[in-house]
Amino acid sequence: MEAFLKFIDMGGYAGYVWSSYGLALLVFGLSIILPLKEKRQLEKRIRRIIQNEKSVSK
Amino acid sequence: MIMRFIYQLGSPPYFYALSGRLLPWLSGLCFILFAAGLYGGLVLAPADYQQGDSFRIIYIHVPAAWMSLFVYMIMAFSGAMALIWRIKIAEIILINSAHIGAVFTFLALVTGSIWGKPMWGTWWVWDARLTSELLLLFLYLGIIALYSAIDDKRKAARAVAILALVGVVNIPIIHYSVEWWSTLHQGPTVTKFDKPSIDTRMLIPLLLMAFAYKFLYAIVVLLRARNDLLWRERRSQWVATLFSKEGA
Amino acid sequence: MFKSLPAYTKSKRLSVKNLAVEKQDRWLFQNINFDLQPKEVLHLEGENGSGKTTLLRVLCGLTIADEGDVYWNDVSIQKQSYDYHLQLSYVGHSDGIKQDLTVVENLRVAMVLSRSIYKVSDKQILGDILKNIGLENKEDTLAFHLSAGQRRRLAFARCLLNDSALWILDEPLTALDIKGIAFIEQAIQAHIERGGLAVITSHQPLNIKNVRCTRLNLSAVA
Amino acid sequence: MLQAFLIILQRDLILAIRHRAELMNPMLFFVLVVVLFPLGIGAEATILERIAPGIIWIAALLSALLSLDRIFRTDMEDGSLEQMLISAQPMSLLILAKIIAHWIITGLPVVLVGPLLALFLGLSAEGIETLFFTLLLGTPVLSAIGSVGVALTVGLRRGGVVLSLLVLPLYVPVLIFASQAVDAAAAGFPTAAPIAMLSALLLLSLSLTPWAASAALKMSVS
Repeated sequence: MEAFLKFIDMGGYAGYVWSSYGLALLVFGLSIILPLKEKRQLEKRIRRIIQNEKSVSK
Repeated sequence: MIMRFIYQLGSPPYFYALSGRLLPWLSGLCFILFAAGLYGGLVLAPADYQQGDSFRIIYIHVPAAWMSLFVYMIMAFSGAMALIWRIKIAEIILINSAHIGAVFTFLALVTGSIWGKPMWGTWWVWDARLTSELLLLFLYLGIIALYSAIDDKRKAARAVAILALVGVVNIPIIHYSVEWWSTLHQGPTVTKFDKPSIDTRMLIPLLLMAFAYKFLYAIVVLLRARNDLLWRERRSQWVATLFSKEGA
Repeated sequence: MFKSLPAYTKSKRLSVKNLAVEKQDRWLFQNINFDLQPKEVLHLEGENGSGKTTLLRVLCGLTIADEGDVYWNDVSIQKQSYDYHLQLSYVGHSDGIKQDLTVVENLRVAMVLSRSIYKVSDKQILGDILKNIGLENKEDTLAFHLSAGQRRRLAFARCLLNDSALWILDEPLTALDIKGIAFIEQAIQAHIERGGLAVITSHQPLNIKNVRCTRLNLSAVA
Repeated sequence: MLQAFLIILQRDLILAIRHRAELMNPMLFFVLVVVLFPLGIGAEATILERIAPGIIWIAALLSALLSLDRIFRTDMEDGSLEQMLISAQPMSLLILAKIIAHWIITGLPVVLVGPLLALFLGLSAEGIETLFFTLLLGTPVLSAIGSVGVALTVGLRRGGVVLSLLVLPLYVPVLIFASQAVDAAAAGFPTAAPIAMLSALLLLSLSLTPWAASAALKMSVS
């Protein structure tokens, strides 16, 4: 437990170190999640387009 | 042989299929590298004898700074390919690298500034590295702004390719001029990384993180490129068959 | 003036294979094929927005087609842009006339740009050309003070500066009076008789005699 | 080829002279920006002398940026640019002529007025002499790099902000080398190194930017 607290404390630099790592996690997470979300929406829209074209050609 | 591979890669359905198969592997490797790099950097590496534990920001900051340049080089290279051979995939890689490149640059800037606070006592010093990084961020933002300002996306891609090539000629000049300017004004600044010999226990996690960043970049670009490709080619046959195969 | 000129020495074929242009994610036109020989006119038709101007710009090499290519004597125009542009005169939608230059200054710029066969300093030739396009005594008038029809004729004068075998004309007859129309029709007629090629869009029918005129309707292709 | 270069140069200069009122604007802007600094910072002679090179160079950057649009904008609107692109002359040469014309119109006045303003800001004689040389070497670079930016944004409806975002970071080396040279001269240090760098930038930009701008224009016009 003590070792863990010492680890979290980062020799007194906790704020600096963890805010850097936190920021990295945030921007990397967003960089991955946003395209994935976009993909789901794109798939929906493309399905609709394909369906529309099918109904037109019929 | 290589040319044939590039041309094959240039075909959208092939690229889409290949990237789809690659992504899980890349993600796995990226995850392992990050886990190893973080464990090594945060736990195994000893504290720096001057900077204490604050030096651990290095594992976020330095790979991000490396990537900010690396991504720009890739953009310039694919820009050249897009202009010379008109390969669609090169265009797509070029454009979809811009955002993640800007993210790396931004991260390098902010963490540099956070690191600067305990080291220099202020959040911002007009240090040569930080200033160059700031200008690089503006180059990225310029590319993103230009791309979103042009409605016709194929035209926009060509514009961005030209701009990336102009930028890549300028980066060394900008870098050199800023370096020169800062030595003139501040004398030798506190250089953070020019230690005579960095402890291997510190170095190995840094290299691991650098590779992890590269994989992360590849993953993000592929994800974005696949979306872009799907939308651009939404009326094509292969997209239609792709969606009918899924049967949904 | 038209009668006395010799036949073109460098007339060649203009051919187009499988041309397609995409605009805003849909095909503006697809599968355009034609083969234009010397002494032929291609008359492009189609509704507004059917892509006539775009096709002309592709033929000039200003816009690059998404599929297919344009060939000048079986060589892609991308690969010989210098030789091709030497053989090309284009009068576009916007006429490329500088409002704040005089008539003669405009002509001189055009002559140098097209590597005219005439000398820029040759006053006699300039006078002849101006007389032909009905702008005699207007040498030193700013283009700004010309009427729309006069400016159109000045733009058309670019075709007469050089021995260009291929004329690409976008609505050459708009804003012209009867005399102006007759003049341009005569000029095209003489051009064709000398062995030239022309691609023209026009809403009005062109009155050109004894010329093989192919029609291509873009609305029908779309 | 030389003829083409000269006629475009001449053409752009004539056009500028026929718009005398506009001709003065970038220079007035330059003077105005320089005047704003003492008003904003205070008229303390030591501070002003210290920052004079920076002020004058930043004002020069901004006034160049303000006037960049005119390199290609009007030519784009009236179709002259199309005619240049399909002309039988190398486009990069024509662009070089336009860059130099732009410099004569907007850069040269700044080169001449800048040292005068430096005098009012209390810069020493050595500093003023060097300032003149840096302006002479540096302002053409601004026109050259700017031409690429304009070529990329000329087709856009609201290209102004994008243009400044593209161009200003690329101006940084000029700003640094030029103002440092003046600083060094004012402090009695040698200036050979930054002046040499500025000359290198001048040569590099004049030889490379016409190609880039030509490629960009082909994209913008298509």
